[in-house]
Amino acid sequence: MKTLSEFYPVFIFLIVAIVFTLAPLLIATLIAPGTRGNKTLNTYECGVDPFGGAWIRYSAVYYIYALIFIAFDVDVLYLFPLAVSYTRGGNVYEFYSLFVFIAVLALAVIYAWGKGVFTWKRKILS
Amino acid sequence: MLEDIKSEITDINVAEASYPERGYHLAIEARKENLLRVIKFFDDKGFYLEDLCCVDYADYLELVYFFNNHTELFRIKTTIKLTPDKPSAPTISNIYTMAHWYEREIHEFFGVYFENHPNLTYLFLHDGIDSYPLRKNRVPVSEDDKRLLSFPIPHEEEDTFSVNLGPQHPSTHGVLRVILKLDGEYILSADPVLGYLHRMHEKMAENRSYAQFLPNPARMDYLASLNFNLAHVAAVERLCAIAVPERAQYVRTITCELNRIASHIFWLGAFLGDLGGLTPFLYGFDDRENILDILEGITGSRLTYCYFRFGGLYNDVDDNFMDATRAFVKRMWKRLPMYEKLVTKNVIFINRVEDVGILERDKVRRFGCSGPVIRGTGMPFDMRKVEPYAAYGDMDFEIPVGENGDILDRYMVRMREIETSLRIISAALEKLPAGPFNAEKVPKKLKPPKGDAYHVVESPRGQLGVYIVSDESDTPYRMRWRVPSYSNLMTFPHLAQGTLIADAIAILGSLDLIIPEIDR
Amino acid sequence: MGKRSLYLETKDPIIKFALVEKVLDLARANSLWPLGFGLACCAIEMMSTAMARFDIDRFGAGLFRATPRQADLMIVSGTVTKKMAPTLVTLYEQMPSPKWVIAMGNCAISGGPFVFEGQYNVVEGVDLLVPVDVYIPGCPPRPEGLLEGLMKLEEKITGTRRFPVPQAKW
Amino acid sequence: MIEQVINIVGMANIRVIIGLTGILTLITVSTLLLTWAERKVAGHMQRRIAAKEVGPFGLLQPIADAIKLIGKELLTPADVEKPLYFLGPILIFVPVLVSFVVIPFDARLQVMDVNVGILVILAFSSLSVLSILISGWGSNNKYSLIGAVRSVAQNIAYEIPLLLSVLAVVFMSNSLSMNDIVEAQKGLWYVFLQPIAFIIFFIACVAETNRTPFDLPEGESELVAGFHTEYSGMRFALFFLAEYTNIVIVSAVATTLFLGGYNGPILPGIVWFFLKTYFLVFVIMWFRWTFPRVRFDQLLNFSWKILMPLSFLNLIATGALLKLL
Repeated sequence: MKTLSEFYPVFIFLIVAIVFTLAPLLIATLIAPGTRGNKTLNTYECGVDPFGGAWIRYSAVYYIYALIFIAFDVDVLYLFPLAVSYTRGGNVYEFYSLFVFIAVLALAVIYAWGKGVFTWKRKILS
Repeated sequence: MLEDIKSEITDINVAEASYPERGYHLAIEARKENLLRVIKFFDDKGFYLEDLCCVDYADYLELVYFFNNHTELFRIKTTIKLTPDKPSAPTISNIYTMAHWYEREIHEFFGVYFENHPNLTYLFLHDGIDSYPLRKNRVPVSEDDKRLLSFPIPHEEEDTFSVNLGPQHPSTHGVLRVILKLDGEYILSADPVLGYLHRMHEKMAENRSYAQFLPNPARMDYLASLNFNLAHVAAVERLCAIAVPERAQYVRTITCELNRIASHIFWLGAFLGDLGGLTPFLYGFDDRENILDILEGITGSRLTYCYFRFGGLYNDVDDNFMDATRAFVKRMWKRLPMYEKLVTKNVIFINRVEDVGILERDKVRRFGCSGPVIRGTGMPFDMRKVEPYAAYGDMDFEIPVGENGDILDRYMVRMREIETSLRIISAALEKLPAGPFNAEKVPKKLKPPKGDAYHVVESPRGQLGVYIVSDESDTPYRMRWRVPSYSNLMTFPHLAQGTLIADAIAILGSLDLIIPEIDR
Repeated sequence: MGKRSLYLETKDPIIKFALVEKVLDLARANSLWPLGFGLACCAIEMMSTAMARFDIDRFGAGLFRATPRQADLMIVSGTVTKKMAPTLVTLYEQMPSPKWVIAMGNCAISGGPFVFEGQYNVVEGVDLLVPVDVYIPGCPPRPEGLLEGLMKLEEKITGTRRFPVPQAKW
Repeated sequence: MIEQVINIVGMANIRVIIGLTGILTLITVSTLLLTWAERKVAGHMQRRIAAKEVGPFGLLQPIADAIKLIGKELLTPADVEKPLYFLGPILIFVPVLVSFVVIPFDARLQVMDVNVGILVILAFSSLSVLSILISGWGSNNKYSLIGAVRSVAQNIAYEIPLLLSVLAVVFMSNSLSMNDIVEAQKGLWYVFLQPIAFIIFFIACVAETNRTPFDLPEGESELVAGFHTEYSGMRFALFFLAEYTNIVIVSAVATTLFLGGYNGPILPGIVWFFLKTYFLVFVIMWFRWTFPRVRFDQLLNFSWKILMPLSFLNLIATGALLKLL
């Protein structure tokens, strides 16, 4: 059984990746000339001063998709052990369990579909 | 039509005008008091507001309203006189909603105050301007007017923000700025800010002679510069009653149609660039360069042509122009199926443009838009058929028309128009008569008689009108350009309201706007 | 808008070797990414330069970046009006430091055909707003003119000209 | 001399160090090659020759771009969230490099044969969207905020079809380790047994790497430059680097799972592997110059309404057929 220490190449790669990105940034700060105008550090918005910042309660219309996603992502992971131990031509019981599992998942999508989550209507005010 | 107007409104004097000289059928002298009643009358009769401009005669200001009918041609000029010191007039934006754009423009340039106008802020100019530019004598902007004109900063809300689809943006095709009020991905309101490319064409016209003003129309709309050149030249010919020989009329038709194809191909590339596909832009430019070479042969320039003269052309058409045009027409017929396969059959393109940005047919009269935007809704309204000019009278061609006015229909109308133009060119090439290409005795210093004239030409974007007022000197007293992109842009806030950003960008692209044409 | 009102304080890189600067300049000259900033008729000629027939991408300048943050060449193609001037100066200042400006067309060089007494809305020349490196005359200049302007800019950056200059034979 | 080094450092560490240097050179070379290839493919698809003047056939063009980008100034806008703004470009590169650990380039040429190889890849591929969100929100720019939030929704939508199509392969090979999957494809590649799963996997991969027709997070024509609007110079180059390396990773995983990794008749294994990978990379580039961009709700509904039911049916069909064998 591979203990956690067996995964040390992954950690080495992690550290090397961070170093691999920091190095060019360091070089760039050293050899790049600099200019400062009075509008240089303003946020860019097509050349005019923006009206207010961008950190607002951004109403992401698709948060419902995230809810369905969480339910799905967890369930799909349970299928992995079944996939690994799936015997060919063996007892049919495994196929029934797979079928039931997927049917339940499909129910979630059909329910969301019926609820009209997937249709984006045009918001007409006035 | 004339009788029921006379019977309907009693206390204004109505004068019949002869269409060939003046360009309009009826001239009505209304007064400030009964203006709204006259406008209401035209609205019930199904007229649309073609243009609204102001002319500054020394001792009074005159507001000129042009009304016209989509179904049958009947242009009416209604004028009211205002006192020059504190000019004010009733607004007609509650009857014709899009009139408020014209009124804002007149307020900026002439200082005419419009009672209970929704929003009189700056549209073209900016607060650095201290006098009303188009007034004949210098009239400084008064203090309370400055406050009225200053630009309101949208206040900050909790969950919506206003984004500048600003002057420098990949898909505004130039320097159009639209302030979008966004709620997440949805657009709550969009209001354009113009004037980033206002180059004072109308002010220049007032201190340049008719011949000196010839290169300017080409800079107004650089993709259809021959059509603009033709509008200017034809308006002056109508004013001075110059007869243009047959051959010049035919050559004008051929070159304007070539220019129309080049403009539509450019639009196709730019529009698909907005939707994300970049390759059609380069394929389109392949054909466009072909046209530019042909036109460069006779006009001498690639983009801003100045080829027409009063009464004819700059130089005659030689025969390798004729062969090159025939070769181009033959090659273009083979290229169109390729566009069909590359673009129209693309399922992502169809999903992006079908049932998006629908302009209802009854709303079109409200906006007075023209060109492919109006033909997309199913109304066959094309100046080449409604008011034939140049040699379009004896050309038979049918006008492509869409059904429900969404972006796909506007796209289809423009592609069919390329085919119609190809047919017109090949027909005109066959019937090109020999003979002189210039009218004989056109005086060098052109001094048109006193009076005004209105001439309309069909530019690739729509109905382009020139209204010239002359006072017998060799410079026009006032020249007003009614440009199609300006009235097409007025439909954008209505169409973009409530859609996603991607749809709004596609709608903006489908209107085919040229910014210097709007800003003049 | 008399004297240029642009406040621009430039500082040299921390490490400055002759060789490193030469290599950097050579690389910068061969990959000038223009800012997608078309104003008027010259913008159409700039676009046809980027298209198949004249193909500015052969010289590495084909990637038109939409944000000034990633662009290092601003081609001012068209008339700069007084309403557009503050925006142009903002865009120029928001570009990171080794940056160049090409004034394309008569309007950008000196206001072009729109300069007449009593004109109230055109800035007569972009060099009143931002320091300009190459001027390309013409109204609009032909795409070959823009390519020649690019060559001139590369000559200014690296000091050597890439292609032989066509000798005038008369 | 080599023996002392081996017993000082230990055989396993040598393998990691060699693997590391090999992969770093692979990444830099492939990114330079891909930027050149993208320009050339774009050029020839648009009837023009691209990048010809800089070096023979324009081969020095990517090097010129890289050096120029290093020489650019790093602008940090004033009212930006400093830690997030700096972390964005660094974080985007980490998952990309680390998922090279488990990819089998040849029979024994693999940095580490993890027995849950596929899970490592899937885990890290969902990490890269976090850095896009961080850089989008951090740079306090309305366009980058919209771009970042879009990339989150897009990644969520296309994660499930990705998992389900990988599951179909794992059903066939009964093992999560990449090496065993490639060995199991010795006879017949899985692309012939699982065509639908391959198509779904490929579409989901194009969506994961934000390439056309799903390049909504940095849709040039709508959001100016999407989430990397405020990044200049080398930071933007890192986003560039991460995007191209992501494409290579995605096509490498696709070749391992469906096109039988390094199996191939005459040529040595590693040549086959790179041939297949770079063919898939060419296809992804080909998409870019032929498709317009999809609208945002069509993007989400395409995954939830079409790809997901399709992958369900495919999974059931695989389960049933395996039972009958």
